[in-house]
Amino acid sequence: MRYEAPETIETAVTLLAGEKGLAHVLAGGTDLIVQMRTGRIEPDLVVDLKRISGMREIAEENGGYRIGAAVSGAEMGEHAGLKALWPGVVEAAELIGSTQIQGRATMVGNLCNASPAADAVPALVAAGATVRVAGPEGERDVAAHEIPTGPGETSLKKGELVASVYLPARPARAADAYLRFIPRTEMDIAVVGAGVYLALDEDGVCSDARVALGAVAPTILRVEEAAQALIGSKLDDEALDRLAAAASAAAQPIDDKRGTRDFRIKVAGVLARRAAAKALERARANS
Amino acid sequence: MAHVKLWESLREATGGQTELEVEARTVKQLLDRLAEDYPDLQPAIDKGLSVSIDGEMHRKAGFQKIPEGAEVVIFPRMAGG
Amino acid sequence: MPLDEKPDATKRAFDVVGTRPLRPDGIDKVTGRAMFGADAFASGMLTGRVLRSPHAHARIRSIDTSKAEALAGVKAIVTAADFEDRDDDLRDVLVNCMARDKALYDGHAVAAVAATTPAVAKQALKLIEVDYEVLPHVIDVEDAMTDDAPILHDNIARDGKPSNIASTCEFGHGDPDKGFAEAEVVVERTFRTEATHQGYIEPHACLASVGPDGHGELWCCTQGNFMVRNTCAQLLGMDFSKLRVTASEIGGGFGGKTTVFLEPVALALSRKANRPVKMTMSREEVFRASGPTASSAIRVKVGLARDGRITAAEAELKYQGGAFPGSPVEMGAMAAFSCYDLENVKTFGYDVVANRPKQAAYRAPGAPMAAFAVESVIEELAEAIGMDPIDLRLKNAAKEGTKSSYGPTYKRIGLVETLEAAKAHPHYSAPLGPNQGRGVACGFWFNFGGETCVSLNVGKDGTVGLSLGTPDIGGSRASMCQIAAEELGIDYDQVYAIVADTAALGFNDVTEGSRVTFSSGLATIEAAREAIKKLCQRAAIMWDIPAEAVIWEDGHARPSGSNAGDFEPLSLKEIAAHSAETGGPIAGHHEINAAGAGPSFATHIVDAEVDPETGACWVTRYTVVQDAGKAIHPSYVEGQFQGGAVQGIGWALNEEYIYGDDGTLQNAGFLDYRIPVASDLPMIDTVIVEVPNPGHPYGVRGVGETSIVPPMAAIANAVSAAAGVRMTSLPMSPPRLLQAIDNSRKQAAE
Amino acid sequence: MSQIHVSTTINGDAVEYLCDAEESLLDVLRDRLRLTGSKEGCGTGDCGACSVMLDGRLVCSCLVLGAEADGRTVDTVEGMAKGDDLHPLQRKFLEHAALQCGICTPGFLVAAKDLLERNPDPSEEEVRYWLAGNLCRCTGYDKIVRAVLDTAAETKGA
Repeated sequence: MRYEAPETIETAVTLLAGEKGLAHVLAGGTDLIVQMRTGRIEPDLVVDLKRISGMREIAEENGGYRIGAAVSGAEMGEHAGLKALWPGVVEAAELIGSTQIQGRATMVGNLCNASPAADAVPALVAAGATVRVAGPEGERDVAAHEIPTGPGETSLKKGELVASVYLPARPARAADAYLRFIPRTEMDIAVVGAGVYLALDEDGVCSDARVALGAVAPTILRVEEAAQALIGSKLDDEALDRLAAAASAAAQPIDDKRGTRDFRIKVAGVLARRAAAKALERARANS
Repeated sequence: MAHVKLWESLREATGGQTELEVEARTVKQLLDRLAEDYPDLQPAIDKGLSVSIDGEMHRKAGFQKIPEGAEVVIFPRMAGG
Repeated sequence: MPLDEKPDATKRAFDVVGTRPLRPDGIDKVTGRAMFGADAFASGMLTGRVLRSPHAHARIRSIDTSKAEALAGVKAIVTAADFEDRDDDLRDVLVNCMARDKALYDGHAVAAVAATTPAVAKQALKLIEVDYEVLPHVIDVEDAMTDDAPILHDNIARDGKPSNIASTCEFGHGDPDKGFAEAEVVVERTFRTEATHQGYIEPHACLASVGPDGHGELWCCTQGNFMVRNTCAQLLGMDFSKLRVTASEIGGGFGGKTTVFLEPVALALSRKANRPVKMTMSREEVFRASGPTASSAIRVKVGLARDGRITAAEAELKYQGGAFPGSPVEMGAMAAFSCYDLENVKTFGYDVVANRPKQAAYRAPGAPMAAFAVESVIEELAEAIGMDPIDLRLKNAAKEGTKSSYGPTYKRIGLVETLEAAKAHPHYSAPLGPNQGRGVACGFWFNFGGETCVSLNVGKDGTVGLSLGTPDIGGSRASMCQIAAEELGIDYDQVYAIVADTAALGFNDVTEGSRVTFSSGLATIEAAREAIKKLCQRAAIMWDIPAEAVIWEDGHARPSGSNAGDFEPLSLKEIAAHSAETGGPIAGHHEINAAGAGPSFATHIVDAEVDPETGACWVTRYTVVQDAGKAIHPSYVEGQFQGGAVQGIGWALNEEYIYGDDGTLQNAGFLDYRIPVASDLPMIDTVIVEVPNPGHPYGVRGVGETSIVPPMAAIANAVSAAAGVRMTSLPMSPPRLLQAIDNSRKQAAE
Repeated sequence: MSQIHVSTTINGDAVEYLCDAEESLLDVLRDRLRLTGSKEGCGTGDCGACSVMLDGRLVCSCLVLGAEADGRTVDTVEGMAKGDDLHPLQRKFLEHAALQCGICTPGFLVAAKDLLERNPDPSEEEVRYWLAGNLCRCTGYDKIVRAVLDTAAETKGA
């Protein structure tokens, strides 16, 4: 295996595009190195992004934030502006692993690892995040949810890498939240995750909403019916019940070592509801 | 004379008896005598046993003295964590 | 005090025993200097790696190592063919270390390689070709007991037919049928527990070196270096005296390091390569191929008179202990009702084999599952007759003179004292919040003695070195230093203890069964007393008076009798300084097969909170009350209480071996084998009860194992109270708990 | 396959080494530099026994490539005591009997030191969550948490 730590995106792309064998991008490494050590993957080339300028930066852009691919969860948690704007995304990123993992793990890595249980992704999807993909053909911006296409599969083409995530400006009276269920308090992979974004009009009626669920399908689910259950409502119990029912109905989980199908279906509704309540509280505080 | 209690699994080997009076001054004498009287006990004895003499636990207790009138309880070899 | 007189532990005042000094190995352990199993290096060292079966059950038709042997850097490969087969009681150990004709579980070792680098070793494993014939497998204990179950061993038979039931056992006394006829309330339930792992943080590791002269050196993390020596020497056909085994610092064991896995393989590789070989298990290997504990199915039936007296109790226990006979069902069956004074009691156990790694001891092996079942039923009976659960236990508690359910009549024991202390504890009467419940449970462990040997060497500067043969797994060197200082009458910091290698000391049984503070403590006391005799003799020589005229008091030799007052007392240091002139070095030594270990009983109180919408469950308050007999170093006694309780919390709530349909382990890592993390837990409150063990001069009982016996039952009782539904299967993981809550609500609605 | 040359700073000392591309920083520390205070309990970032500081950030050294340390600073448990002077946490761990077997201790110490440097007065809950990535199987965490809280209290009082 070769290890390269280029200083420009162009070099990184050239290296990735030129590798005949298996090439992987190294950002935080908390998934990649585990997979290497357990023998699940045997890359011929690893390209470390952390020495490329901008990769470790959080920059304000048009009222939102652009987050470099190598920014760790801990760095996001320490960024007051980002935390105030998209607390749900930050809390999702901060849920990934321990303090030690937080020092390394990145949101882009979480996205590109394409685990159905990724914590950051439902939050990114709920927040309406886009990512900037760099590749041999140049750069393109795509919606975050278009990156993972199945467990461990992404839409990235050979030579492409995700250089940054963009979290847009947030309207007034809007907020996001992310909750996940794990058996312990820390250190587990989500058994179910729920990200909710909602916006209120001046009368406190929900004018916009996005709901995304993790670990209940091969990819992160965007549940339009759940969002519709909120829109037009004042997020009363009845609306939240409809949201929970829609979330549970949309879930298509499997039985595995982390949870049963029935459990995930039920808890998807419970978490969607609780996340919506949390987002609502924040949205009201943002008015 | 020792009052001997065998664990219940050995019942079949002794024809239903699990409480016996045995004349023995050491554990080895006791086990030898039991094996003599009940040859079917031999495999269990060979496997290794733990012995309690008046409530004191012994492992590998072959030549341990048995006081007169002692309560001797025999059970399988034990292991701990 | 005359040397031969054993002091009455209840009256003795201690100077050092019972205090909390810093441990002798402490500085090394907080600075990173301490040498654990994987921390040793040797000149020319090779890396050893094991090839493991990917199948739960498969016949090994052939193993072709030729391609691997041809790889540059590969120095030796061993398979079962490199170990002579045997027919004694070590055969299972041998076959577990290296599969012979069949792979019996996912992860079973089938070959091993020693190579110049880890990368070469890894590559070599891929080049070894094993031709497997995959066989049907069985994982669950009750499935394995059925008539049409796949059979693991042709030589295990029951009623003339091949069987996976390796043996049965029965304990008890009285007539349960008669007792149940007298009962006014009877509860009968079946409980299930999943296999769990000790979860020590240090993976197995060793460094073996066998020279062309046949002499071997082995460094390894083990609970018993003498056991490792005897076992490996026999498996490799070496003389005991030609294999020196040094116990490294050990990073946790809990029973899991009381046998061998890598050690014989490393020695065989080293012998073949004629170079040192270091082997370490990955965490995945630890889960797949070391020794987790049994899974179980246990039916318990207890009958009660209205006044709370237990009239009869019986239990049927089925334990699978992995691919070889030897599950801890016998100890489970013996321990099940050990807390109670019963007229009619019977337990029946089945030792079952299944396609899983061969179980190893795990802290009070066999007892926690049995206590989970029995103490759950006791709690339910208390509810049924409206009696306080501690009062019910007090009414039936075993005490001195009780004929135990496993046979012996108890000497002085402290169960009642722990129950009374629990009842009086503020925790027991504290208010509970919404969705919270409280549970209590009792537990017991036999505690062992066993073969033990200690040397105590007095240095010329007056400091004392203590050589112990029982690897220190939780601070025992500190306790032994305290005991030696206590006996000698010197300061704690004048004593330093080490764990000696097998060439330096006589045989010692493994550190297990909560035996070390008791047995090594006994031997240390006696070794110190022997040294004191010699110190007195040397003082007599220095004073030129008869040795009988010297007594030892407060760390000094003093003239007594007619010579009293004639000479200034001599300190240990002063006598030691002149040892060369009075007859040479001064040492004390003692070897025993210790008996007289006293059982330790405990009562635990737990509060749990349940989220009824998700099945999430937290322990919110925990109190351990346990009889230590005498706490030598109270901090490490508390540590044992707390550690056992938290392992029990893991076992109760989230830890389990999860197998796929193909019989392979699905969660061989700390990510999905979910041991408790710091944020899962409250502080673990402890109460040390001291009811002296009459079999020890200080009253010491073992404490390490009892602490894991009550937790699962206590937690199940708390969770059941909080959730409003009786939980009978472990772990009570959120999916299981949520399903139980939903089912009970559905039933209530119907 | 040629090895990678790395120049780095470990516990304040300039260090150079050669490593393979696949090798973790933990492998390098232990097997090449013989700094065996950092332990491998899992190799997958789940136990924290290999915790070190990398450019002032707490990480699992098993999930860092040795090659990544080039030009960076690494701090391990071996660098915590200053000569004979134990770090207050090391002292408190001993006083509170916060270790039994001691295999997890280096990782806990490195992690707890980072916590107290960022948050000198943490609550019990903050200590527990910060240390959730450090597994201990012996102590039930009670005495570890107390040792950390007591270190904070003592430092504050000093």
